[in-house]
Amino acid sequence: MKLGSVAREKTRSGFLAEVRRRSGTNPADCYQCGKCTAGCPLTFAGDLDPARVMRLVQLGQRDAVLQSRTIWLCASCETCTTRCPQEVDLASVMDALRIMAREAGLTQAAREVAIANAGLLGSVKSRGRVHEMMLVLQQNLRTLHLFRDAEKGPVLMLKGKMDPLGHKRGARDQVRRLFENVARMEAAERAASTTPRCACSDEGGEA
Amino acid sequence: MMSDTFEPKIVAFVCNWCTYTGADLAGTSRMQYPANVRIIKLPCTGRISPLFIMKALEQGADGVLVSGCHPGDCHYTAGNYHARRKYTIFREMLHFLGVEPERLFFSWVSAAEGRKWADLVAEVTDTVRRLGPRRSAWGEPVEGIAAPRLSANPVPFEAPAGTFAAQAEAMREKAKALLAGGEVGTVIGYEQGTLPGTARPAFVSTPEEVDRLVWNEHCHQNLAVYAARKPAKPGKVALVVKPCDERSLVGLLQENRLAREDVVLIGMACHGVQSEGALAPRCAACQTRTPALADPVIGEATPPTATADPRLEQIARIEQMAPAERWNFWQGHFSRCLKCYACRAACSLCTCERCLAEKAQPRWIPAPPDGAGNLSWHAVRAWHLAGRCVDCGACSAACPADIPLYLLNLKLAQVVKDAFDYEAGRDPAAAPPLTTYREDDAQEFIR
Amino acid sequence: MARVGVFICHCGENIARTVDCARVAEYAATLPGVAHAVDYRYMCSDPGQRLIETAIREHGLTGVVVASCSPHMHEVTFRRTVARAGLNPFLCEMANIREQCSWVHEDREAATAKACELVRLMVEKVKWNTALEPIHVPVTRKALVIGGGIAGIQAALDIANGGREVILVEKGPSIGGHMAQLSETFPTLDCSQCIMTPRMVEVKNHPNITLYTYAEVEKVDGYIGNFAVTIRKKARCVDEALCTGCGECQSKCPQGKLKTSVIPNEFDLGLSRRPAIYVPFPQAVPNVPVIDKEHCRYFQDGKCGVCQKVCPAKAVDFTQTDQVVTEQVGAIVVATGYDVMSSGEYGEYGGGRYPDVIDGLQFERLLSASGPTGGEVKRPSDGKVPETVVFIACAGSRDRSHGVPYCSKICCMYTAKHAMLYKHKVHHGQAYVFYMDIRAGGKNYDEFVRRAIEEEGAVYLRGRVSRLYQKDGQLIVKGADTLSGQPVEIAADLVVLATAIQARPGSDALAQMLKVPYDGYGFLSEAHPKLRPVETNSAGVYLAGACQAPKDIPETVAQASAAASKVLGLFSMEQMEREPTVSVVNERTCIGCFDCERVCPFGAIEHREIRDRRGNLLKVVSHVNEGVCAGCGACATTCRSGSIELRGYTDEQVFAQIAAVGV
Amino acid sequence: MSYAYFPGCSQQGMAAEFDRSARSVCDRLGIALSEIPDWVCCGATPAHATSHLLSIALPALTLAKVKDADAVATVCAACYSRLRIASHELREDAELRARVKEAAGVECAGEVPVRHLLDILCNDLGVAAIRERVKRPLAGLKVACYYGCLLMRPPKVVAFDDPENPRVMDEVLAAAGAECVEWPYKTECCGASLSLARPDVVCKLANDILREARDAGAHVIAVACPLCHTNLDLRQADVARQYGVRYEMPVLFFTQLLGLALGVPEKGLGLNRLIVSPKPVLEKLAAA
Amino acid sequence: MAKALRTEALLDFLRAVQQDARRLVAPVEEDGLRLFRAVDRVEEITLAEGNTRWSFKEVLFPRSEALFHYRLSGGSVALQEPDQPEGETVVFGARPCDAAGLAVLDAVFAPNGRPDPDQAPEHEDPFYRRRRAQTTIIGLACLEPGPACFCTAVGLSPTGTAGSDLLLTPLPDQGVFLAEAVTEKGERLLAAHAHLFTDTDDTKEQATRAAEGRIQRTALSGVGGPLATLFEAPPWEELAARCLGCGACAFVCPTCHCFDIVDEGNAAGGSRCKFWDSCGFALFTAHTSGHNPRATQPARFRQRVLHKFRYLPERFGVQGCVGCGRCIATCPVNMDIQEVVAKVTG
Repeated sequence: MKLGSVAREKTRSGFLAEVRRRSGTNPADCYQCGKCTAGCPLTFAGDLDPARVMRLVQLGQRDAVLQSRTIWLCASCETCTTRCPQEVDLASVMDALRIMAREAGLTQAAREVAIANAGLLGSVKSRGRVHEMMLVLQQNLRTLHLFRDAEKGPVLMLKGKMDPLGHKRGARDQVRRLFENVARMEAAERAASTTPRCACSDEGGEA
Repeated sequence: MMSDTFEPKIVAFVCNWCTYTGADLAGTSRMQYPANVRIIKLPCTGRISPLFIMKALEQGADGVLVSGCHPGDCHYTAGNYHARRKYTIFREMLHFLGVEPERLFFSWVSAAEGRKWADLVAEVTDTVRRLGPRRSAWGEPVEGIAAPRLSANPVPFEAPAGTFAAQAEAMREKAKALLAGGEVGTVIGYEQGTLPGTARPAFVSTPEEVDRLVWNEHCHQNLAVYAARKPAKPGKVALVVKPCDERSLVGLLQENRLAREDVVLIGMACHGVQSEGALAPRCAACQTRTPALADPVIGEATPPTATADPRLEQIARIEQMAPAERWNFWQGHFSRCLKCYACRAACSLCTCERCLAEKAQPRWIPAPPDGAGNLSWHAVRAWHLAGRCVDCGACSAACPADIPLYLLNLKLAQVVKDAFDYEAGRDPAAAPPLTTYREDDAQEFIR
Repeated sequence: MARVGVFICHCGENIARTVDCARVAEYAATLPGVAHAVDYRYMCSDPGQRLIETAIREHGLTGVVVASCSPHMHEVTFRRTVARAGLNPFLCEMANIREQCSWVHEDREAATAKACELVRLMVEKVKWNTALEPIHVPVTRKALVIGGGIAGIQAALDIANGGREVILVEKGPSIGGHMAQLSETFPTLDCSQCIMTPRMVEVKNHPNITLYTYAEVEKVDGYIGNFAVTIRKKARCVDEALCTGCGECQSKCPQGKLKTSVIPNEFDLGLSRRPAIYVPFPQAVPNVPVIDKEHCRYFQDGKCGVCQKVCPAKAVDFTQTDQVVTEQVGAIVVATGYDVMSSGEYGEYGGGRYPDVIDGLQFERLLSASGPTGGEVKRPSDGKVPETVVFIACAGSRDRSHGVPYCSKICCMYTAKHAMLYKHKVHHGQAYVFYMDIRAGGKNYDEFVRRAIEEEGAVYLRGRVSRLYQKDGQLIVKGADTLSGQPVEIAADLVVLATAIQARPGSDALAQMLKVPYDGYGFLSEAHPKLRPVETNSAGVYLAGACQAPKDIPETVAQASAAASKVLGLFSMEQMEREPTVSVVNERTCIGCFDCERVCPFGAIEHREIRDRRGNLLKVVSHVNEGVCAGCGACATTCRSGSIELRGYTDEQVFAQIAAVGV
Repeated sequence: MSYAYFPGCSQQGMAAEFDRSARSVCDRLGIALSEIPDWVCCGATPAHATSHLLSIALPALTLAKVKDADAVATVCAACYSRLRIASHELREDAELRARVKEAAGVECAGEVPVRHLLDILCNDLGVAAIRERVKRPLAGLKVACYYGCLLMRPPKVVAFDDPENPRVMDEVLAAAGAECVEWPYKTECCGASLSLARPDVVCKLANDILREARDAGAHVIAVACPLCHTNLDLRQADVARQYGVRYEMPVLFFTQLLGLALGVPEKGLGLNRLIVSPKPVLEKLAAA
Repeated sequence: MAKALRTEALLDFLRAVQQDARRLVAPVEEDGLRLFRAVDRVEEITLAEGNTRWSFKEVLFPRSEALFHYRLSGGSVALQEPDQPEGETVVFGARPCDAAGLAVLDAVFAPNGRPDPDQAPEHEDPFYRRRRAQTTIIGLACLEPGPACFCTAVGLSPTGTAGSDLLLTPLPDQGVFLAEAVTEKGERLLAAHAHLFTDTDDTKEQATRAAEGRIQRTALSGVGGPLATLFEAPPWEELAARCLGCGACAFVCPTCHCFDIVDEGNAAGGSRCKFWDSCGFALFTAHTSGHNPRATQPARFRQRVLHKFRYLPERFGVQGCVGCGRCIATCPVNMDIQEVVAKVTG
């Protein structure tokens, strides 16, 4: 691990400062007690445990963090946030890291998750509400797991849980405008930064 | 510092134990902040007299900051609680006089709060810098702003027929009895004045003289002003008192100026008194119409004629003015002040043997009757009566320049009532509000 | 005409880096009344001080301003300096151009300009300074020690052995404190009670010590050298003079029949039960029982009275009432100790619902030979000997989210001790310790922890436990080992939480009574963290032990002895000098309204009668008792006629400074 | 009290029975719900994982439509969490309020409190009132109340009960006559937001929860979130495949259980839509 | 031959006067009371009968003025003369009592007869002298003296010319002001505005009689004599028992001239200020030692009476009281100097 200037990290332009700004919580407060790791239900699945993510953020290891699978596997259950003795809001840090990874185009580590997120938002954007069946189909199409959960289809149909025609829509125009505005505003807010792409305007465009 | 931006001079009064130490900590921690603040260190906020704030303004400070220990943390246990009460009133008074509230800052900064100190100084400096220099010197009007005038609406005086005469007779009877029985050596009451439609204080010491005494709607003076003075004749003094005058006695008892048994009170149930041909404004809605303390109470009171005190409306109008207008309103009135001190002489609670205004070393109040001298005098007078003034109207009545002193007094009485739920002159056993405190006294203005 | 000398210190580069000291000196020389102004590299150094002394003599200075660091740093130094040159020390003032100027400003111009102004302020002030002479007050050479734990015992014995009388007040029925509850002590593993009990007995037998147990300090009046302390001796309902300590009463108390008692034994932290009349533990001093009225049948419904009947000494007296005594003392040592955070504070650790999650002090009782299990480690729920014990350090400490960001200091050591003692008692057992850092600074401390790990086989896991829950009679502990980056799950039989050390509830009230500052956690504050660690800002009040901050036994004993030596130092004088910065009344203009008396927090205002030559009373005025006045100045602010001045902070001095700002 | 009802997307699709049973229960208990007109999706986890502004602006769009209601009522724990957090942040942060206004074109100050139905049942209505209206007590039914993660976390913003050991659902169902078992996995995460993307991960979490519920002796699990429901109900087949354990543990929305006790006809509860049928358990109970 | 000014031409006259002088001081209404103020527009002037609240003496003897300013630097003191910005001043509307009071001020501050800038005696007040030389007094006779007035009791008249440079007496029936030039200044004023004045045969005798007839208060006879022996004799204690000890009487009085001097300033500099003082204040005679030769309020009140009615006539040959009645009207407790003097001498 190559360390940059940690002092610089803490000030102006560093990775740590950016995470702090975006998450609204200060990862530098983390003293590595590991309570988050101990409580995280997904530690087993990730490549970095949450405490380690915090440590790498403190050390300004942008690439290692943004390319990690852990940030995508975080289920946002907030167990870590709830129990952190230093009152670091880890869940918000994870959100910030996902947003940053996405902006940097670093979603390879957990494509499925990124695609799922984009899929849901796409559904919302076009319909105002989520269409679950479309979501599943899209997800499988985009991840090339064409038949994942396929056996559930008939069961769900039978139980009336999957209705191809169902689902009402809500305030579509308003929502569409909202998405566009958010995209525009965030692009403007990021104008000075190096971010190449905009987060929520594309509907899972990386597939 | 060398730029064109206005660099304000800010005086900070801080306590030695918390804020001064907190400021030291900011230094030890090398926290940077603007260089505009000059610290004056005192042992405790309890020692930081509100009049220091006035003095700083008088000397040209652009802003004043007062800071001490957080409640509960006072090195002397309660200095900050006492100080908080004083600042609560004094701050309101300065606002009422038209001092821009944004220039005064109060805060608690502990010895551990170097960061808070640094941030506070930055904020204070920035705020005052944005406000710019003071718009006028202490006691000088702001140029280009008209001084608004207030007019009072006179309430016609309607004396209840026959009542005064009957009361007067009973009062004279009592006075004669007291003198004849040797119970008192002097009765202080009222007699006919030498100008038409006036009455004046009268000192009688024999039963024969008593016939001089009168009781009518012109008996507006507060005879309690003589209560704490030594009588020329031997023996006790009996005072003819209206209910409002009697409240002065309560104040005098609280402050050990006399003992209850030193004086006999001939209490007069009240119908209000006249001022300039009409009912005195303070009497319009006055609820205190029957003496509570007096030995005999003579007559039956007339209930108040108005439901609302007309002077409150005047206060409200002053409060609606912009600070600069308010300032000029008062400078307009104070500019007439001759420093004759009739207000002080007529006040039954101004009992100091040596008034602060006469203290030459150091000089608290500029002596000449000019802008600064007059403003400081009236501020100190009102401040010293805060929580003590019983609204007898004597000062305003005595003023040859017709300065509406009652507005200041009444405003501060309101502040005291609102903030500390205290009314002067009601309970001889109560602790005066500026000599006591509650740990949960409001402190919204303190950051 | 004043002749003021101004001395500008560079403080090496500390001031000179941002303040042009030479220019400040040049400027100071132009101020009216300044006779001499000079700058120098280190004013507090020997040559610097000599520079001042010489200048005072050569220039006939009447006042001195030293512009350097904070007066909190060197005011005493420079006052002594001017005194050596024959000038009254109170004619020396300091302008703080370091902490409040050079260190907080970067702009050299601005900082220099401000330094000039700060110097001007103090020059104007010092012109109004007057020579002040120290105040002498008599000293009552008797001490009060509040708290009968090891800190209080040590302080009391040291003072008593130094030949001075001591009153030791203990809230509980026996002295001994927490130390009496401990099993063995780190790092030597000597038996706590074995070393404690003899000291307790020594207290009881010492001719210079008056012991009040089951008593509380209610009121403290007065000031250093002259405190009047009101102590409430709560009714024990057992006559101390008659009781022989035979124990008959407690064995016969119907509330104490072993199985039926519902009264938790405080000494065992609820791990056992006790009768309603009881001696808290067998080695208690005094060995006199006390009746717990809340649980006593006689006091609750008037029936019973068995203890009175069985007492062979006729010592039980239900009619006893609280007694209030007043004692005159010259110094007070506060040794009120600490409390441990409840193990129920953590919802994720069961929130107090699991009987087998206990705190460290409870585990001490399980280890102690005098404990509820006779020293056998048996868990509370079913008495089973735990085969797996998880110790969780920092359970509450260093936890901002639970309001305790500080380190409790002793847990690392006692947890290692616990792991070790457990292993000694349960040879086949396994101890796991979750920790964040191991803080083992101290003689033989780190070796001790290493021994627990290396020789006693305790498994140390670096991480906090996120959660634990009960399942199948065990406690599932979900922690992490951050060193391997892995979550860890342990099925334990017993979990011991090293809960945070906290200030005693009510310590804030005690502090207010003693006028001692305290921090946001309720720990009492020392006068200076480094240089006056056992003194407080309330003169004559000293601190010993954990009431000031968490500390272990050696440190506590050291501090207690230090406090005792301070007391003995004070008592070495018959009279004591006090700072003369007190209030003084102008009797000529005082009208005796006594508003000053109402605001004085120290009761320093007295009434003085002024009489003429023939003895006629002219008036009654205020008078300041200089021995009591602490110099806060609230009276001076309250006096409307300006008839009270606070020496050293007179209105003249303040006005001079205000005016100097306006210039 | 009047409640503006936010059903949430899932309650229109996969979890329509949650919506249906909630409405039936509220109807029975005299709680008036009026659906927010033209509401839009709360954005769920994907929104806050993608854009903070979006995650606030979406709920704001819905919240701005709330008129004349004392509170917004939600049934889905995820919707509740998102709406409540959005409303909290809008209340606290004026700058954010301005940005949201620019993005969503609506003004929302987060003034109307967002409440979960359990909160309303326990704290507005009270369990005593529920107990009074119970017609068919769920006597003998052992229920593991599963709260999931979002109902109580982060506690500073959303919790209306002890975040480590919540009791509200237990109390509501106890009032309905059920026996609620103590079990340790009440608030463990089921991995809901990963349901689509990482079914493998979700399976492990579901297995843990199902196992603990079974070990605690529960006949059924009660949930308050459609995502939890999907993971625990639908994924039991995958769990069986992946871990070789067949739990056959019925997973019901708490509203369904409450509805049963209140005597709501089965049609109004949508019990038939559950993958693991509760019929055997319920029948056994009725027989006992 | 007397001159007349048509009533409606008064403002034209005043306007013209204002243009010549730097400052016109006249009675105006302010917050319900009548005061002398420098006026911008002559329309502000009030011609109402009766007296202003206090006299115009502050035009010549300001209530507060700087004698000099000083700055301190190092060991040196730099002095600076104060500005006297008033310049040529015309006072309009001075009542004959107030104008007569100038005799006392002149006697004290410019004792060399009428003030002459070139002949400065040793103990004169240069500030007063300068202002006095630059000031012209246009008196305005009283037609309706008030209840407190007693000028006739001290030998003056409501239409008296003493002290005025030019006296205007309103003759309402004729619709004119009778204009009498009393001094050269008055003559010059008339000459400068001759076009506004016409010759007239009217006299003020009738007006004088009518006005004097309105004054009810008894004449104070031989006040110089009896008072000389009454220092201890009369019951001052009783007469002045109610006196509160304020300075109102002195400050509204046209002849009171006592002042105090203090330095107002700080370490860098300041001003030496002279300002009104009153013998009614206890502090007036207080010694640094604490001793006060006039220890009681009656002693102070006696000083006020004797100073006006005995010391001034004795030492300066001027009448100390002009009978304007202001002290009686403004006193909060109606201390009545006329009543007292009448009582002790009568």
